[in-house]
Amino acid sequence: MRSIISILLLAFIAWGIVTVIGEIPFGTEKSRVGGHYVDQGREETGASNIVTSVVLNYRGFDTLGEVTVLFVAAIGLGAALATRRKKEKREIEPASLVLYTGCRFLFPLILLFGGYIFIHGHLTPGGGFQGGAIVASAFILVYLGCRGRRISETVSKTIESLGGLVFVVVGLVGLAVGGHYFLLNFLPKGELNTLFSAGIIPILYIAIGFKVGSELAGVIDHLMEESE
Amino acid sequence: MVFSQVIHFLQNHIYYIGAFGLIFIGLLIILVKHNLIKVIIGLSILETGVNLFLIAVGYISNGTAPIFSNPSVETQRMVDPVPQALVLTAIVIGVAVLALALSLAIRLYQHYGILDLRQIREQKW
Amino acid sequence: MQMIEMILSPLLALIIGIFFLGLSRKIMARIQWRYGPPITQPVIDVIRLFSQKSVSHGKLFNLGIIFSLAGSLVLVLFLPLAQICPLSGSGGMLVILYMMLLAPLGIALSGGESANPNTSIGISRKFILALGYEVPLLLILLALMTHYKTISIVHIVSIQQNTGWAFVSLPLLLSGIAYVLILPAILGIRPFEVVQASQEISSGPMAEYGGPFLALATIQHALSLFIGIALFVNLFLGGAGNLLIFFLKMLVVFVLVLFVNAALPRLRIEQAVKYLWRWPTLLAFIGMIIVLIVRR
Amino acid sequence: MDDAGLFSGGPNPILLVVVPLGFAFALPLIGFVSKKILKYIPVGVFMFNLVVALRLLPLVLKQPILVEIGGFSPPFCINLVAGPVGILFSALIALAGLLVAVYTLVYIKEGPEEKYHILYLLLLTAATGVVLTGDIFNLFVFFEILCISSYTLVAYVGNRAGIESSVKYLIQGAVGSSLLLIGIGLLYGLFGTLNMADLARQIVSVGSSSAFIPMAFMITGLGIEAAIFPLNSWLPDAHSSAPSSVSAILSGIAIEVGLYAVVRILFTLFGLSSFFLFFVFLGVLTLLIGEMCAFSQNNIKRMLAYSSIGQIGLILFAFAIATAYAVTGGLFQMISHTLGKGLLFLAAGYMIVRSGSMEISSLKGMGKRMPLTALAFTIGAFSLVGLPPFIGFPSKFLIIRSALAEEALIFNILIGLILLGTVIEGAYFFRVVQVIYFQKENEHQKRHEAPVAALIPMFLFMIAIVAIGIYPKLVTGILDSAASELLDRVDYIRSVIQ
Amino acid sequence: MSLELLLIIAFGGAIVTYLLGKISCRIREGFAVLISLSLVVMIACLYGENGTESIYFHFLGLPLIMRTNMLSWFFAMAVSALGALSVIFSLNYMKNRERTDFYYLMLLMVNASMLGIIFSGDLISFFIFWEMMSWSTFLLISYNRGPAVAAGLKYIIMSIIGSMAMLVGVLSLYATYETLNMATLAELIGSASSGYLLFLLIIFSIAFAIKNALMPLHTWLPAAYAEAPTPFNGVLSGMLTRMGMYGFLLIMYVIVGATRALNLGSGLFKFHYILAWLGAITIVIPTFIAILQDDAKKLLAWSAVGQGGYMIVGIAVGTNLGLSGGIFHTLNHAIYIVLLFMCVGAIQYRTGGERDLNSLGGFIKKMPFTFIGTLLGISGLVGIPLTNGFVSKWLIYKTLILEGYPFLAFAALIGTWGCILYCYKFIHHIFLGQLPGKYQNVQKAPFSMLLPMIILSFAILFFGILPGIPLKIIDTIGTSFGFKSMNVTIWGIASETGTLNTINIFAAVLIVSIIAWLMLKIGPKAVSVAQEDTYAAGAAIPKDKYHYTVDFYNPLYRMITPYLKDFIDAFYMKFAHWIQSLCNGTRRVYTGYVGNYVMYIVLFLALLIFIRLKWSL
Repeated sequence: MRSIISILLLAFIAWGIVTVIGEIPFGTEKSRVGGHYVDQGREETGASNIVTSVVLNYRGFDTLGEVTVLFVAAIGLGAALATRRKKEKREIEPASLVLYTGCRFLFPLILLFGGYIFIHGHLTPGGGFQGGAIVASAFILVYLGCRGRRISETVSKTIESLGGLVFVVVGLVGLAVGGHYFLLNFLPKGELNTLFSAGIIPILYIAIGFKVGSELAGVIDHLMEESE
Repeated sequence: MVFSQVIHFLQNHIYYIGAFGLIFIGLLIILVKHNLIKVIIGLSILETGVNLFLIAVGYISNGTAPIFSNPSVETQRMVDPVPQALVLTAIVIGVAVLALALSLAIRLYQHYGILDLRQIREQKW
Repeated sequence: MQMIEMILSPLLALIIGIFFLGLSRKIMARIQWRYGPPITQPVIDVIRLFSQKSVSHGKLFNLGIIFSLAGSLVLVLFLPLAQICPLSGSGGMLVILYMMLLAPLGIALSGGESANPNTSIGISRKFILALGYEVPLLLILLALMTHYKTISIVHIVSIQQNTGWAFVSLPLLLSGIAYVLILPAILGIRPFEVVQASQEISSGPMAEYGGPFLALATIQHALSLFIGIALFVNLFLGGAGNLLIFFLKMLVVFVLVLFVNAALPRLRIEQAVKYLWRWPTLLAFIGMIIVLIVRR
Repeated sequence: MDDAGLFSGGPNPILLVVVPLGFAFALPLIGFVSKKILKYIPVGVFMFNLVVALRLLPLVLKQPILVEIGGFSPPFCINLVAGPVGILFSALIALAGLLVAVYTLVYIKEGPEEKYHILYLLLLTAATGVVLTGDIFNLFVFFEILCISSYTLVAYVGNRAGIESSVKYLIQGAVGSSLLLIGIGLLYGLFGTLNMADLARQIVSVGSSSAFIPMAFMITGLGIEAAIFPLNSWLPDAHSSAPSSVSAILSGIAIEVGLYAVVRILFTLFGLSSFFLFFVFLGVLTLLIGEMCAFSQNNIKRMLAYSSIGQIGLILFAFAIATAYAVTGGLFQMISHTLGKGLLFLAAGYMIVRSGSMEISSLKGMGKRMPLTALAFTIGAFSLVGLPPFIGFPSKFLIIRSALAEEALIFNILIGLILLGTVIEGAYFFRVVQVIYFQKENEHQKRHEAPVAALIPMFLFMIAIVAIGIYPKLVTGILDSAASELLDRVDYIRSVIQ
Repeated sequence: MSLELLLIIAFGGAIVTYLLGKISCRIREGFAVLISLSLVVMIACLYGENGTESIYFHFLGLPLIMRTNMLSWFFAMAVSALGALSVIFSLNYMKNRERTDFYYLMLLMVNASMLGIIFSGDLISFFIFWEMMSWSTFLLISYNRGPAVAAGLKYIIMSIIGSMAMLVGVLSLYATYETLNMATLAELIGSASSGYLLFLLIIFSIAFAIKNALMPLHTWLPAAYAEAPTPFNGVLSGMLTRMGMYGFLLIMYVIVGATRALNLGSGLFKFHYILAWLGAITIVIPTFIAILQDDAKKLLAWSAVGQGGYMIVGIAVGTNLGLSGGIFHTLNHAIYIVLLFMCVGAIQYRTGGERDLNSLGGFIKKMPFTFIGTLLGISGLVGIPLTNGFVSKWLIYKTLILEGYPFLAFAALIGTWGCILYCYKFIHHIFLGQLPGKYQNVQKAPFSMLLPMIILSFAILFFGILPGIPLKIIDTIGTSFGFKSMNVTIWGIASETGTLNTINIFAAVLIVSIIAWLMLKIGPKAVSVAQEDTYAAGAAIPKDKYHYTVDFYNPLYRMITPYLKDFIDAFYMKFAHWIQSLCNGTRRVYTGYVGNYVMYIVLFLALLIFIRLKWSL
């Protein structure tokens, strides 16, 4: 009964969407704003990856919020799970040597790959979030493979804080340097398609990369700790 | 005639249909399932559908990524970068909510020993 | 002139009232095939009582009876006796209505100071009975006042002198009949003798009185007899041009009422009130509506 | 951040968002230095915000300040619109934040305090962001911060009730944010822009009919946070099981910000004036449901939570009338609700601490045990019912006045229902006041007042309630221009897109 | 003397009194008396200042205006004087009770807000002060705890209903005329349609009828009166309840204007005629209910409801006599009901709060002054000639009879007869009859209680014998409403259709009483005997076990009780219960199952879309 009602309601909503979706042009042309970014993005931001220029420059404020969301989630998760933190350490069955060594071998490589992704965020597909996720995956590998290893909470907290602060401070510096514009791209834009280009974008992406990496790792840390 | 129109519509809007299909599946799960984990899965599917929908909005037929990896790329064929940026944000938010939801589910389970939302009804009226 | 009237009017009232008191005993005796006391017996009683000893329960006991007698006496001043009406211009019917409260209230206050159960019962009955007959009485009086468009009793009388008795004028006929029906209750005689009810509660409110107190109470009783009948004569029988006619009218009414008194047994208080609230009230109510229709 | 250049020509409104955000990020670092000063940081931050907002207030009354982030011009960048509405709300948020932060100094003693303060800062920052932003996706992002920090703060105590409420809140909130995002996606697909002014301009030129479905999604999504009737099921649970300081903020700020978003979307973005009547009904329905549910509550915090629903209904009703008077009244009611409900939750918070129970009947004798707190509760209750000389009176007065100015018969009936709601509201609030003061108390209870740090904010709330109640001119000037900003779409578009 | 200063003193005084109470009780009490007396003096000085208006504040862009005229002076004088007497009475009564600071604060606050109401020159300040009065009264009614809590709640709920109705009226006036200044409104309203005026009068009448406890909106009053602190009862019954009267005067005669107000509706269904009928019902039924009461304060409370009916009838008839009668009765009623409540208060004070009539008795010897006060009080209440109540009732009766409303007059008069029954019951049960053994050592009331009682007793006689003094002022009020002036003499009213001359009655009563007294003196002096030493026709009466007061009017009770249940109150209570169960049902919407909640969300979305598709907005 319940599912029938649900299906009927959803079908009705779907019908409502159908009436409007026909008006959305599909696969034809870009929106005015999108067109503008594609056309002017290189000159205005110096990043060859237009998505990156949108994420960090045109819509950098969103990204600040996004970082904050993640931060809130990490903190909130900590708050939710930390209230009855079990202190005692349980005996964990150690992993096999092959697994252990393999993980330790792969760990720096993955980290390096992650770092590459977020440092080259303004040039190639990828960026701080993607890189951060890869970095976090390295930690998962370690957690799974070399059980018992833990990321230091202090370190992760520091990185989280610093990452966020860098974002805010860079933005405020822009505000201070260029008059009224928060997150102004005040650094020289450099030459397109080179590593040292696009002004503040790489800086922000690196900060984000670190921050996301440590936050996701922290989240996983918390969840794993709880599940053990 | 009608059939061909439907086919045409489906061809033109296949991505939308897929995206909204996921959205409605997600909603339906939330509506009819009462296991918290399943509901969270439903939420996740819902998010995915929304993200797909956003991406579909910015799609251009036979488009390329909006990256000027070499100077010869035509700007005309580049897809709209804005939805991609939005989706990036939305994904992160989705992850955040998901993580939080799972952690709360863990705590809820510690308190109640069950995950059936029909029975977790101390807060009502 | 007014001063003379002011003395004359209560005196006359007193004389007539005492005479009626005596007359009633005589007539009642005759109806019951007895010889009966002389007509002057109440006068003798009052004089004798003034010389007798009495007991008092306190200051209010004394004050109450004074209060009561004063109320009755003042009331007399407001009633036109033929042409004599010393306080005609001081408030009219409304004051009369209110002054009618004073006598029972005074007795009640006085009686209340003693702890005599008979007194209490009597007072309670008095008030309930009063409430009973006030309902039709007020309707009747209001019908009169509405009909004649005045609240002055002197005006009412003088209009009747010109246009004929209210009792026989059509709009007020029902009201008049209703008044006749409640007249025994106003006078406190059978079948409405629940207040005094000598055989049952030893004269009720008066049970504690003796000597001068009883004398004053008797005088007050006589006055209230007079007032009840005089009011009826004034209001419905057109008053009178001179005292003799006025007295005769009163006499006729009183004797008629006495027959009722002699013929009927005493009702219980609830029966009395139920009766009063039923037929007289209904008649008075219809009378009032008729008056209103005529007035429009 | 001590750069004097930032303040040329008044402080930049972006600071209202960025500075608390920065401090929230920095809080863990500060925690390494000293755990003790952590709790003073929100106090300082909101004091800063309050000062900035108050300094901006006279400026924005003359001319809204447009903040273009990143140095691009709208619609190509995210922009903040610091109009009278935005700054008014910022000031209100900063004020409530400051006072509740002071209260928190002594109220929050257990659990991961550092995280509490971070979440608290972020919650209010997000609220400020929502009211200032001029970009619809940015609004979504801030909304998410607001929601997620609310979820966690509700679960902060970590007891059964808190977690359960939080989970339910989260599920509904997540569904809501997905719906909101669908709406945004549809809008972007239709009009190719995310800037609110730009969108509004295009909707004006196209006509609002095709934008209806996106609007429906967005309203539903935002309505969940705004606690409009069928969407508000999370509210009583969440508000009653959160710590009282959080309840004060959730009731006083969060739902009002949600409602602000709804109103902004309705007024500025879509301007669907033919549809407002629906919201008039919805407002009255919300009001009645809220008051009726509150009427039969035995749990004091749950009662207050339902009362919030009622108040939101009243505010929605006022906004949906959409005349200058009515919107002024709605904004005024928002202020009055923030102050009144904030005060009530703070007072109830310590009464609950002292009595150890949330049952209304357990509050008896509080008038003797904690006279000042009881007085605060009483004043808050009287204000919410709308008795003069408290702030609830002028706001209710304005709303009813504007509703009466509508000639239609239906409005007269609705006013009757609203007044009925007020009577019910009076009934349950007065009942609690009686329990506090006039029920026979236990003999052995001694006077045990709330600590000073908790009394100070209550006292300030009381002063604000009485002062504005007696002298509403303090705010009406600002409210008038705020109302005209909300109502005047064309002006808004012009001020953003030159 | 500016009115602003007056109000500042009134409100400020209340707060200062509260603060002083934290220092010392003595200082506080002295200050409270000082404040209330100085208010009396200040208002007395305002006599004759007519029509001065001053804007003292702006509220939401509306000017708040204070003004004085004869009407407001009259009411203000009564309020301040009775307030002062109540404060004096409280000094002893409230001693050694808890939270006296709060009590004095609220008492003075109520007085101050009543002054605010009276001096308001515009409807918005009228409303503000009205509300302040309502809630401070609520706090005072609930003061005694126990059953007082329920009474307070009932009061405030009905009061809110009333003020909400008033708010609608005020705002609709504002929406129509863009001003709330009473004087301006009175001019502008001439152009209004009859329908609108009728709406206005009805909506305001709800508010004022609730405050004035007009049937069928009276139900808050008996409980509230019975449970409020007794000194406050004076203020509550004397003036606060009569603010409804003031409101009626204001809306009917000041704002709408006599000519319009008296011609609204048609035939028998004229507004003022219906109002008068409600007043008449209010006279009769509560009077009979009062007879049944065994609780002294409840008895007085029901009596107050009934007396309120006289005032309403008086002003609703719409003649100069009726109006004067109504206003004068307000004053008179205030005087004697305050006096009676004070007597009850004194008894309560000495007996430890006893107010059950059946447990009292025989206090005449113990508390003679209180007895005299009560006697005069009930005389006024009944309206015995030469007391103040008589004059005002006389005016009302007369106009009712002469204007052709005999049924209304009948209601009013029968009310008076019922009144005698409960009045006698009241005085008899408390002061006459047997003294219960446990009260053998009861002492006289203290002086601070006696003083206001003596003043009020004097006032009853003074206004009863010299009614011309207040009637002249009232006549000015009447003429300012556009009525013909009455021919007021110092002794009463002269007119062709029946005059009133109190001096004649006074002289006659005096002389006749002396005669009667002399007659009593003729005989031998009576022997004083003990109360129990009675003639009982030989039956032995057990001492102190036999109290004749229980079921005093038993035959009557048996007859009327079935018809006199408070059906209206029962109906309201039933309605309230119904509302409560409705509320209880409503909250089941929040089932606690989150799936349902999401369902609501989806439903809402579907509803929006449905609306869109159905009407294509």
